[in-house]
Amino acid sequence: MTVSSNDLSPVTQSAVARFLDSDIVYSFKQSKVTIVAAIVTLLMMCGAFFAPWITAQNPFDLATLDLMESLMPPVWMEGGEARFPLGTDGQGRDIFSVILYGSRLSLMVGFSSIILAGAVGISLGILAGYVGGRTDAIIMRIADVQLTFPSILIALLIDGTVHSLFPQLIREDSAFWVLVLSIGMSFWVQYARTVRGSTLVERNKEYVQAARVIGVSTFTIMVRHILPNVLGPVLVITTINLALAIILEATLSFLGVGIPPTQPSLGTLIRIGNDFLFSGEWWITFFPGAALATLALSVNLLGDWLRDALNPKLR
Amino acid sequence: MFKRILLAGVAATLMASSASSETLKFAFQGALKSLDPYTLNETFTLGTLGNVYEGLVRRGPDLDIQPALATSWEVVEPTRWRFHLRKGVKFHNGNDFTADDVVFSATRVRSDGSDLLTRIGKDVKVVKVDDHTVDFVLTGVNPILHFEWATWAIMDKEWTEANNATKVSDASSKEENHAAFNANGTGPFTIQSHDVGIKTVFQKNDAWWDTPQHNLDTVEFTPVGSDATRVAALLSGDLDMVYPVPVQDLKRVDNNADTRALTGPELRTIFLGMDQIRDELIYSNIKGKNPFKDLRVRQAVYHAINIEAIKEKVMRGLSTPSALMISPKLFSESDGFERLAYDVDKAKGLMADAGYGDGFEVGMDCPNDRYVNDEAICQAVASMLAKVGIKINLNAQPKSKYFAKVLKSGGYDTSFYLLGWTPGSLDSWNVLSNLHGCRDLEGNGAPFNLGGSCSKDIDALSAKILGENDQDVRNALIKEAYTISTNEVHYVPLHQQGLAWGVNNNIELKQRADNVFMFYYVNKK
Amino acid sequence: MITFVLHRLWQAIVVMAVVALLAFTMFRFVGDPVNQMVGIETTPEQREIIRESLGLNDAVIVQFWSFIKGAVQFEFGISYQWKKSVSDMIFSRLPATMELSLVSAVFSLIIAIPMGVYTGLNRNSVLSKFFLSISLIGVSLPTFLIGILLIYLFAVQLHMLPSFGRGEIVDVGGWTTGFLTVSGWKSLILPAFTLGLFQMTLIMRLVRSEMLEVLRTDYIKFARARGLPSRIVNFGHALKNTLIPVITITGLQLGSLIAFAIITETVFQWPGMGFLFVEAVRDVDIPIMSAYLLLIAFLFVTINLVVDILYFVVDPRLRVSGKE
Amino acid sequence: MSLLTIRGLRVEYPGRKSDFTAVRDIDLTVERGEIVGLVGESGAGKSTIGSAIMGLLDLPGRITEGEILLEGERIDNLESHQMRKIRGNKISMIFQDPLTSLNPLYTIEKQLIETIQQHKGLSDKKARREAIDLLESVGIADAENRISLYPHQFSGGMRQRVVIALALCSDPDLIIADEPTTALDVSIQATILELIKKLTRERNVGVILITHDMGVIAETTSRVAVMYRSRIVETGTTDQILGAPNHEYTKSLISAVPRADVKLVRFPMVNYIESAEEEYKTIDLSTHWLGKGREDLGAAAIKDGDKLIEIENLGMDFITRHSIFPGRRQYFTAVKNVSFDIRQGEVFGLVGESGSGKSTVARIIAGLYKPSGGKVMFAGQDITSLSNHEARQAVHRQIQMIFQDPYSSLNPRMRVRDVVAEPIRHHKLASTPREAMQIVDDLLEQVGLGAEAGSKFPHEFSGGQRQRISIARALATRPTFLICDEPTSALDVSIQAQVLNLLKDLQESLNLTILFISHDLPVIRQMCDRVAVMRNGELCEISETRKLFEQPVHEHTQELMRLMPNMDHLSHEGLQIQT
Repeated sequence: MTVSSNDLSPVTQSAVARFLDSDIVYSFKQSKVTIVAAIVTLLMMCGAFFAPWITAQNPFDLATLDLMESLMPPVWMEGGEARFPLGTDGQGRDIFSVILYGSRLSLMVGFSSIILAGAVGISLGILAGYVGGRTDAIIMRIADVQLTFPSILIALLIDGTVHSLFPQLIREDSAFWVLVLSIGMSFWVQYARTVRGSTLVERNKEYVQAARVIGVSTFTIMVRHILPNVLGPVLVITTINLALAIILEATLSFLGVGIPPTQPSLGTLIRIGNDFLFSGEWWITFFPGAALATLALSVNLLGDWLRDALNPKLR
Repeated sequence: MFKRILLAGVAATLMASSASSETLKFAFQGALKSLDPYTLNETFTLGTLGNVYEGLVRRGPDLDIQPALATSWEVVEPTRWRFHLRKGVKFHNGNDFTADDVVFSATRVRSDGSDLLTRIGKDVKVVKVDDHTVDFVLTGVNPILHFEWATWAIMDKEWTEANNATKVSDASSKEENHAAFNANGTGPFTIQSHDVGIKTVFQKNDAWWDTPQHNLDTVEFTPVGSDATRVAALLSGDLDMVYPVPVQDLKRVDNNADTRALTGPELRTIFLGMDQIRDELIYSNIKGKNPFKDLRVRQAVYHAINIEAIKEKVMRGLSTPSALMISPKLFSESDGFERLAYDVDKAKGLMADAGYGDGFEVGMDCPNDRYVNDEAICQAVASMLAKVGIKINLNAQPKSKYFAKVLKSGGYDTSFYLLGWTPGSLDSWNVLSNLHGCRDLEGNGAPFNLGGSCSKDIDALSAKILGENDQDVRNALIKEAYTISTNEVHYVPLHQQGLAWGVNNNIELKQRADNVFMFYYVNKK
Repeated sequence: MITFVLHRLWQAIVVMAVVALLAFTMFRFVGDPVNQMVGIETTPEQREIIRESLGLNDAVIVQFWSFIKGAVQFEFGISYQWKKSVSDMIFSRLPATMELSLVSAVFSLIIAIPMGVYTGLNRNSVLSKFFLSISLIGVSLPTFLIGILLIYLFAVQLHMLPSFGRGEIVDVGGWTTGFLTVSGWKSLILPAFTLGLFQMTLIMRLVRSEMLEVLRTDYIKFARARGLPSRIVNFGHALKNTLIPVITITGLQLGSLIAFAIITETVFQWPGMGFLFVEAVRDVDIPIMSAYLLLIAFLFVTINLVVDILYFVVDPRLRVSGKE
Repeated sequence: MSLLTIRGLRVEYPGRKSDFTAVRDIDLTVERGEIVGLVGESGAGKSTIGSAIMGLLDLPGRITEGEILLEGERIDNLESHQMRKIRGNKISMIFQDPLTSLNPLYTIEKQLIETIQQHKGLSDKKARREAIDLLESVGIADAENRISLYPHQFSGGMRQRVVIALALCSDPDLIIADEPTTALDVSIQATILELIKKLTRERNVGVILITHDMGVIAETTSRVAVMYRSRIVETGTTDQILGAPNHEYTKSLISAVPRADVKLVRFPMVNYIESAEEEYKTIDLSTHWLGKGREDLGAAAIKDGDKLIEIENLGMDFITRHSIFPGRRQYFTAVKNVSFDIRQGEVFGLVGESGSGKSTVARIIAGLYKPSGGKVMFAGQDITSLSNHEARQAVHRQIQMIFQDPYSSLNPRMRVRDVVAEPIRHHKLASTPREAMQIVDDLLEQVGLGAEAGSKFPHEFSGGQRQRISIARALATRPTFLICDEPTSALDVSIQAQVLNLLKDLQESLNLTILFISHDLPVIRQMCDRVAVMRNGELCEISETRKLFEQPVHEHTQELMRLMPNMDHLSHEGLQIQT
């Protein structure tokens, strides 16, 4: 038996007050780790978003770079300068600025690709789950095929394909969309499977039947009734996938199909910095690596908490 | 197929058991793609196979031409060269080396599918005089006939024919070729096992004709593509020798107690090229005209490059800024040439004079896994050009994609690019004819003049140089050609990159300027 | 059950066919292989001749037909790059990848399941929170970075483990194995750990959440109410019930394990199929790429099939049709 | 000495704002050989007592006051390993849902032997023998063979027997049965209860039977404790509690129990129980939209007593195995050749056990399923084969449905106002959004929730209130015909009484025709004018309600009547009986 006090004390509250009083907010406040993770995530996102206003240098503008200022150590080390608090890389880019700009790109790739994956996955998932039958079978077989192409393969292939089909494309312009497409295409299956599962549950609930009795069309039922009710798990996947997408972007950059080094993302930065790992210029790879790990870790922690908080069975 | 696996397996077992103390383990960034010496014209492949196969001549540690399978040669007539072959030489399988093998190899190297067609002219006749004498009858005078012959290996006629490998294992072949996976040369090492793409084991050839200068029994070669892994393997002692070492890691390799870095100037010249033939650049915001056709713009580009900064920061001192398109080691009169000075203001002025005071945008093609820090150089160039108003849209790609793009047949698909060039013959004529010769819009003409710069005078000089036997006259002609090219800024030469080898301290070896690693100079303590 | 397996088999064949088609179509576009096969001095005319003789200029349908014909006989032609039979090459690389994936899968399962059970049972203990936080690192650091850091620490600094390769390998009836030599095992440690870390995190968390769910079920309560000791309840009743989703995910992950091996193999220069594939992509070696992809698809559908059969072993509800 | 003595027990669940007290001041004794009923509505704290005795309170619940004694020994403060010796050994528990109480991955044999060996340390062979004996003693035939089956291979009733056998493994002194028959059909319920009674007698064990069902109490127990809001309000013998309750709560609870023997005019107001039963504003239906618009719906031509619904030879097959070859498909026949009529203005009951096909019939009429055979005529029009979108929409508007589960029948992400407004918007029944809102407010008033309920989400309401929302939604299209599919079976008895009252009132004031589906015969008796009985997809009998209850014809109907718990001696205090 589950004990809930709701039935006994129905108190009317404003929406905000109700939200602040909700179990989610409560469990959030209870977990110090989650609060720290949220603050860190927020700070990094703000930093990325407001990068042009925060940083002294626009590292993507080649005219501002001076090769003679390259390879400077962080400010606290001998030879460091206050202009470059975390030192400079091999091209004279301020590491601090370039991390912010890089996070911006990484986050944009991350968000865009999960939006793509979510849009495709959720639509197909609801369709498969609600319509069922042959539609379901076809969609799930497509998902199977998709799963046999793991994300890395997809990215390598899409990258190759795009560049051969459109050789005129300059890498700087296309790389972003190649990444979004590759990562997005490799994540949709998870959405589709989860949403399909939830849809199968929701489909049999009586509120859906009630809507059908009213005469509401299938499309409207899927959008108005089922969609809002399957979004809970989607939110959790989205958080985890955001972290995964950021890491995948980095990995792809490592394999050389990522964002080009003139406008580096965090992953590209790490790949470049990798060349300096043995040479003593540790800050070139360390700080971007730390930034990536911190970002991914914070987002993962948030996702973790959200998973537990949204799972009514675990309360 | 199963049988083949089994055989490979047995070989692997043998290999595992025979690892002895005098084993050299080394790694290169690329793989040994084929054991057929005519399949791929690429420095590493040819160089490494040079330990197994030999040519009529060979290059010494200082790249001097030495007798090898030919003990001596003479020009009996201006167009007839005679080579006296070494007697008593045996191939690894025990067959004797004779003039038949030379004639056979000369035919095979010029057959369809060979990647080394240029080693001997198509119309050159190869005539067996006796068992140990061969004549080469040319159609014209060629004082540098044998310059590239160190990389033209002599194969055993009998063995090749017996194994059905007369046809070169070439790019288009559709079945396995025995010669691609097995070798039968005359060199100081035999192939013990060849696990494609993974490991190749060489074994000392006790029957070698020359006195070994090495003390090795076996040599294990592993391709290690990742720079970090390669350096790590050297530092951890897993490998005795690796190359190339990324320039930024040289200090680390030197500071490590057990290893040292070997550096020296390489022969390859790295340079920037510009599309000077199209009326409108493919990748630019300037429409209707081609800024690179204007000498002032090309000069501005040259003046904008701070080559010393690139040397210091990107190349970590391991480069020789170059005023010419050829290494000073290969052209004795290079001293007379100087780079255009690094002068941003002058460059801006030239841009303004040319009518590009507000600058322009241009796309730049760059490989990112071909030359030492190629991508970083391109980035540095891009940021330097940005300061004189040329905005570069950098398109850095792996070499497969890069070369596919810029070498696209029927006109080259680039507006501005970075490339490196080593003349295979180690001679200027190669540079002039490949890079400087005129071509038309479709790409007919000098095959590697991607930018299409053209000077009839250079073409004329180039023809004269080929036929000139007098070294001083020849040098003067070459100098004249280079002067034209420099004045017209057909290219912006950057530097000769450095050799960077990492070696364990228990290894003694000699480093050749053409980046070829010869095992027979190696002594292991 | 046989009908079920046949049904799945049929689906597997369909999946394979689609993958073949996709692989083929995509590879037509990944780039021009010819430039990778010749030296720089090869003229454009010569390149065109090679292209022609490789059939790259044939009509797409002709190419696809010859591809399918070969694929059915497990014959993928010879590698553009290595001029060696692709099936031979793949087979010679297969043991390396298989051993690596197997060891890392076993490693991750051995560590992850007990940790998952522990964190599921002791939801609020300090150690659980520690495990959970630590495990997040597995999904918060890119594999390649972990690999490089491990090499730096254990090979370069400590000289404890080899930095790359498989060490000494022994041939056992055509299968090259590193399991029989000390250096083989030493070489396996770092790559297997790198590759397994992500899976470990995933499985541990999965076991944990499944445990939490199962522990709330009536039959667990009833088992406790019958006075069964916690050991039997937790490790018998509860764990066995968590295994079904764990099998599913592990099965699916095994596919991506082999694919993720691409990164690990690249970093550790591990002579496996993934490494071969990365090189093939770089060199536009179409026959190798196609064969690899088909093999991955084949492994994937096989694993899926095995997973489906495992369901039957674990879950009696599927084994015998219920009678209500 | 009593077998079990509970004194002053208080169980609290620490919450984030304040501690929640699940039960307080509980005093209870159980003797050997008796069945003590613990009755009350959901949330009253019945199960908490059971869990507290077993020492299996859900975390973070704990006993804060009082003590539990088993044969005079305190057991509430034992260490967990000591408690484990008592659990299963001296006290056993039977759970509500036999489908989830058994580990699906182990055979019955394994689960039995494991438990027997745990408590008795017998050899495998002996334990197996004992397990078989136990199964036989709980009435499982051919136990020798069936012991090796898995739980899913047993039916619900059989599984509950297995659960009981598992609970008996260790010869317990006390069995706590938590709603042991709630999930079961009437016929199975009767045999399970009989089994529990028999075992109590034969083995001389004490049983605490936790239930919300007065029928179960009446049939089984000798003493009863009535719980209300975490307290025991009254304890007494079963006869006394049912026949002459003392406490006000008990009285109202008893009065809300539907009777099979008499028909009430209305259920008496059971104000004691829930505050929701406020006197709602009644709307003059002759002038209001709800009543007024009904004439133009085309049903005007049908007068009271005319056939509104005619069902002819209805059949429904479900595919249980898909195949592209029609010959290889397998079917399950849910409804077979069913025909009946429903007359305008009547409440027509459809009764049967689970799986009898009654819900399928309802869903076919509502248009949720397409029948495999036969037709459904509504006002003379065949509605199963309507191709015209307009016509289908018109039918959808006239036939509405109320579902069984109040927790899943409302979209949790929609505000109540939108839930109720959806049909109005969909059928464009209001000319302006403002008018639609006005109608919604009126409907919510009409079902007794008040207009302000519209701004809340479904989860803020109790089960009974949610059923009212469902009713409001169903009425929003101004239907002529309402299908109620077990509308109260998930509700507590007092809430059920309120909802049934509401339905009756609405039916009368709106002159609705209702198809009322239930497995609960007393509810049918209270609600319906005529009743059809179904079994295995077929119709057994159609009859006037009173006649059906007094002179059932079909043997299945007779069987159902016989199995109905005998509640003749329930107090009639405060009832208005229809004559």
